[in-house]
Amino acid sequence: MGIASFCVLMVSLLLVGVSVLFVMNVEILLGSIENKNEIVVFLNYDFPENKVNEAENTLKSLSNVSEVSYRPRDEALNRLIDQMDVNGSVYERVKGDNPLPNAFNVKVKDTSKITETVSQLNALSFTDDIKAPTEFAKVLNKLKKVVSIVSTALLVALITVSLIMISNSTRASVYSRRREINIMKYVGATNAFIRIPFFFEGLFTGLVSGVGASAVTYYVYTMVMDIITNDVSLWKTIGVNEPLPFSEVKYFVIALYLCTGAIIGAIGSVTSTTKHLQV
Amino acid sequence: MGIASFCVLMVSLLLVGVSVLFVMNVEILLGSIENKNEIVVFLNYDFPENKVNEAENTLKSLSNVSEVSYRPRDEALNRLIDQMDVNGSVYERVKGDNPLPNAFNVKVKDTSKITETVSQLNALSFTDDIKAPTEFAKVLNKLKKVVSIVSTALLVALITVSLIMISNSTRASVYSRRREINIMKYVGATNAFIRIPFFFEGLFTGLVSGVGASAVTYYVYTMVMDIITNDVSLWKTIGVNEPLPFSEVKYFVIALYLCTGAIIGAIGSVTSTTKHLQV
Amino acid sequence: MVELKNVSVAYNKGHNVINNIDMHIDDGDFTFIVGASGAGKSTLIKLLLKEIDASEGVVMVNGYNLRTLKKSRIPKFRRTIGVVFQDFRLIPTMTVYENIAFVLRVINAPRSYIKKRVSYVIGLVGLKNKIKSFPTELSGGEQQRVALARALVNDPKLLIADEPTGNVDPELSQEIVGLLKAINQCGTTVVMVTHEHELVKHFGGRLVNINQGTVIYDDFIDGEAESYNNMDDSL
Amino acid sequence: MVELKNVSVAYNKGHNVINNIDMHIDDGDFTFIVGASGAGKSTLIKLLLKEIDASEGVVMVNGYNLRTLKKSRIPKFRRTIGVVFQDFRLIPTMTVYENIAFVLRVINAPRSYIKKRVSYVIGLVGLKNKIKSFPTELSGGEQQRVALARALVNDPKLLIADEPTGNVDPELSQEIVGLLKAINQCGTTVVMVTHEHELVKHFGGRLVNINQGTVIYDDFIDGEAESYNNMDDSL
Ligand SMILES: Nc1ncnc2c1ncn2[C@@H]1O[C@H](COP(=O)(O)OP(=O)(O)OP(=O)(O)O)[C@@H](O)[C@H]1O
Ligand SMILES: Nc1ncnc2c1ncn2[C@@H]1O[C@H](COP(=O)(O)OP(=O)(O)OP(=O)(O)O)[C@@H](O)[C@H]1O
Ligand SMILES: [Mg+2]
Ligand SMILES: [Mg+2]
Repeated sequence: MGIASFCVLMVSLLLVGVSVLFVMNVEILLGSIENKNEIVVFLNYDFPENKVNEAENTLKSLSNVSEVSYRPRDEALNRLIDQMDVNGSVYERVKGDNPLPNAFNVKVKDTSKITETVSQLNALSFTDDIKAPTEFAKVLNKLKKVVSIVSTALLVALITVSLIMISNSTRASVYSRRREINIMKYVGATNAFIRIPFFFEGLFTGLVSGVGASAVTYYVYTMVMDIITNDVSLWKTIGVNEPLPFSEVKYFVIALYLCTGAIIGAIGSVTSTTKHLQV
Repeated sequence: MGIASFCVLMVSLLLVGVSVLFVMNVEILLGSIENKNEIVVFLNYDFPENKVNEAENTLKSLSNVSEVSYRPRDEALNRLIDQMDVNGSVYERVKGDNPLPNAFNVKVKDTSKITETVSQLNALSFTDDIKAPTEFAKVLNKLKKVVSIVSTALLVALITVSLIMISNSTRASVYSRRREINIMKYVGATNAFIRIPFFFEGLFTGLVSGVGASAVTYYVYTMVMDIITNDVSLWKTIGVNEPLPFSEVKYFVIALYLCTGAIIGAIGSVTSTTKHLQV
Repeated sequence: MVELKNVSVAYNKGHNVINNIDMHIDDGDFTFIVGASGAGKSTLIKLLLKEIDASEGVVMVNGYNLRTLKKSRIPKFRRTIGVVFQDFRLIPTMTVYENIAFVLRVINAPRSYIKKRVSYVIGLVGLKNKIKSFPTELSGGEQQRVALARALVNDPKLLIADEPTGNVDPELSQEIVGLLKAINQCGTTVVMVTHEHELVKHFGGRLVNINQGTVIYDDFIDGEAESYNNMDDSL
Repeated sequence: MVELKNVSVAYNKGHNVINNIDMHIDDGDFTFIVGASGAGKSTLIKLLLKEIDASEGVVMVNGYNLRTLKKSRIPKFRRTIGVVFQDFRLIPTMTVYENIAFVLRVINAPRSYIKKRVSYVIGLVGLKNKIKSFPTELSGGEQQRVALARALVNDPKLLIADEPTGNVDPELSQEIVGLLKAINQCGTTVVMVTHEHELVKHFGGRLVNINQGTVIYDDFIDGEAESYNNMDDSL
């Protein structure tokens, strides 16, 4: 199949692999963003402390609720001040007269159903007010949809393009051997007999491309991850999980490359002989 | 050069073009995030209203300050309540006793120098307290650096890979014509004479690939943009500028594709004849 | 056995290169085919190998009806024939040895047999010292002899040679036809296209003269014994 | 004019295919080269065309010293020579017309002249009706004649033909050599490699016999007038 097919195959594998890794990381990112997606249920000012457990169970029994945690008013104020990110005299004054009520932080299972959950929560007797990230949830869902559409489209497009390029590049290499193939047919070789070397050649090229792609992916991915994660505080600040390290995906990536490479290589080179076997 | 070279060239162009467009959009995104990067300078409670203009001019005279706007305490409170995103009774109570001082919103030219600017601001007589997104600025600068490194690396890698693939695929097609080239040499053709058709073929393949890549980019880009921007509120909510519409980049993209395609095509196919001209 | 019945071939519609030919070659015959350049001799051979199909008529070779022969059976059919092509058709990426051995490999002959047999036929055509050369490293006559060796190697029932002496000197030509005659004596049917009338005169055999796609002479002539006058009639 | 001085050629080190040959061909000569298969005739021709370089010795062709000839001057040099290659070397992607016209295109001949001239030489070799065919659509003899027409078309000073009659019948062979003789009469130097001793006998000229890379006979013989005995000595 030659160096051309090898290059094309490797680049194709890399494109597919890199897209898959990219999408995997984006999903992790979205997942960790989704995880921050909390509803705050403010309790009536007169709700007695000793009924908190009861209320918590009520909340947990709702179908779309995954986690519930109690947040006393003092803690809430501290958090607010923290968020405001200054320690000046301005907020000292607020602190003295805490206007915040006790609250529950509620996480939902499915952000796309957040509006239903909010109305359920509103209907509860102890709810005074609710702060729900409905707008944020909408955006997130939109984003997830976009990512899934774009990544599917990307993968389909890349695989299609790879197949076309490989079948073309193999066809070119087989074309230059068509005289040879014809001669073989004239001396009585069967199609299968002629194809065997092409099959193994394709398989081999595919495997070698897979190894090459694995190596390139390893170096590039590790390098990019190094740049991105060398300051862990960055991820803490953005507040999302760190991206996947290569060690966690290596078997998956290598298997993906080798299998895809071998299959595409073998099929590509065998099918491209077909046209020239008609003598 | 044949269909194989055409495909390879087009895919290469697409990879380069898509990366360029992607980076351009990421930079717009980062730009609009950067633009939200405001320092809030809280004024002393006893700072007289009639000296506001004077203070504003002092702020504007600082080297790294690009924009200054005055924000009276009532407006600040409204904004805070807005951000908290509930209209319940909880904040009504806060409103009654506004704890916030008057303030200036200050935008900086270069976020990487934000700490210097903050200490300058702190030194001013009218400053009571400062809320500066120093952590955010660090993250943003980190991100910008990552984007520029990754995108440069990506472009260099893609262009290298393209050149290798094209020279390989052309070499394969020229190789299958080496007998023909040899014969031409034996009947007295000069290298230049033999190369002319390859040159034009390469040029033509390059231009056609460029047109193909432009068309594909147009459809794909428009489609992706449609999906992403069909709900404008999404961008408002995230609070960043909308991505570039295709109409704004079309001349750039088409010119990029045609020039790159033509140059790579012509050079690729001419240089790949060299080896076979040695008879 | 070769049997042509009312066979015509047209590469381009309307112009028959082979024109309604009837021909019968018995097993064990030795047949010379002569004719002007472009008469249709090579076309006839392409027909016998099912490289092309007849536009009309029936072609039977070694018991196979080539019109009804299934694609999947073509390789098996071709293995019953050995051909020296006019343009040699050697595989440029294989050495002399491999070019010849290939014919035995396709029938899964045992390795040791291949080695012995290939060495033997290479010896027959006098190329023992070129066994590892590639076709491009051979002279015209040497390539032609490799093609001959390849045609002989699997002991075919029918041996077809399209100008097997076109690139060799007269002595070697005589040797080659002598070789074909000997093979013929052992039972192989031989069809040989040639322009060298001297060879036909010398060896004798059945002579078919083709002109513009039709047979204009077809008879047995004796080697050297035949008078010049008779011969000149036939050529 | 061709001048070889102590020329040797070795494809593989240690084995000379051309062995210390001295040869001088004057402008206007007609030279037959004969010799066994693998003797080195085609190698000699490759040498004259600078397709290969001599391992030793000096090769002068049409006033060019091939050892010192600059790469960039090779095309100009080759245009002074017309060659009929033993394996034809037609360009498979070009029609007969284009194959021949190409030689004139490389020298930027005017379009109208090309048309006239190509038609003329195609007529000379009797292929007027194959002008639009591709090489693969031609018989062996037809391809050979296209190669001949291509060698003639730009009226070279030196015409080299490697077995130009190997694939054509005796009458056509005579015609072709007749044509070469006529061209030679008009001043072109002709070197022709052949295995057909009949042709040499018939036409006469200078005869060089090569054996294992050395010249073993080199003399002028008269056409038909020369006695058979003399001839047999030379071959
Ligand atoms: N593929 C083809 N397409 C069109 N015409 C063809 C094709 N092959 C051969 N011909 C024509 O058919 C005629 C017969 O060709 P063929 O090769 O059978 O001649 P031949 O008798 O073998 O001649 P030669 O002695 O020169 O080899 C020729 O005129 C040739 O041009
Ligand atoms: N490229 C090459 N590499 C190695 N050996 C070669 C090469 N070309 C030719 N030879 C050998 O050199 C010798 C002379 O070859 P050449 O082609 O000159 O013979 P020739 O006289 O033209 O024979 P013929 O009449 O068969 O064409 C042959 O034995 C051949 O095998
Ligand atoms: Mg023929
Ligand atoms: Mg030769």
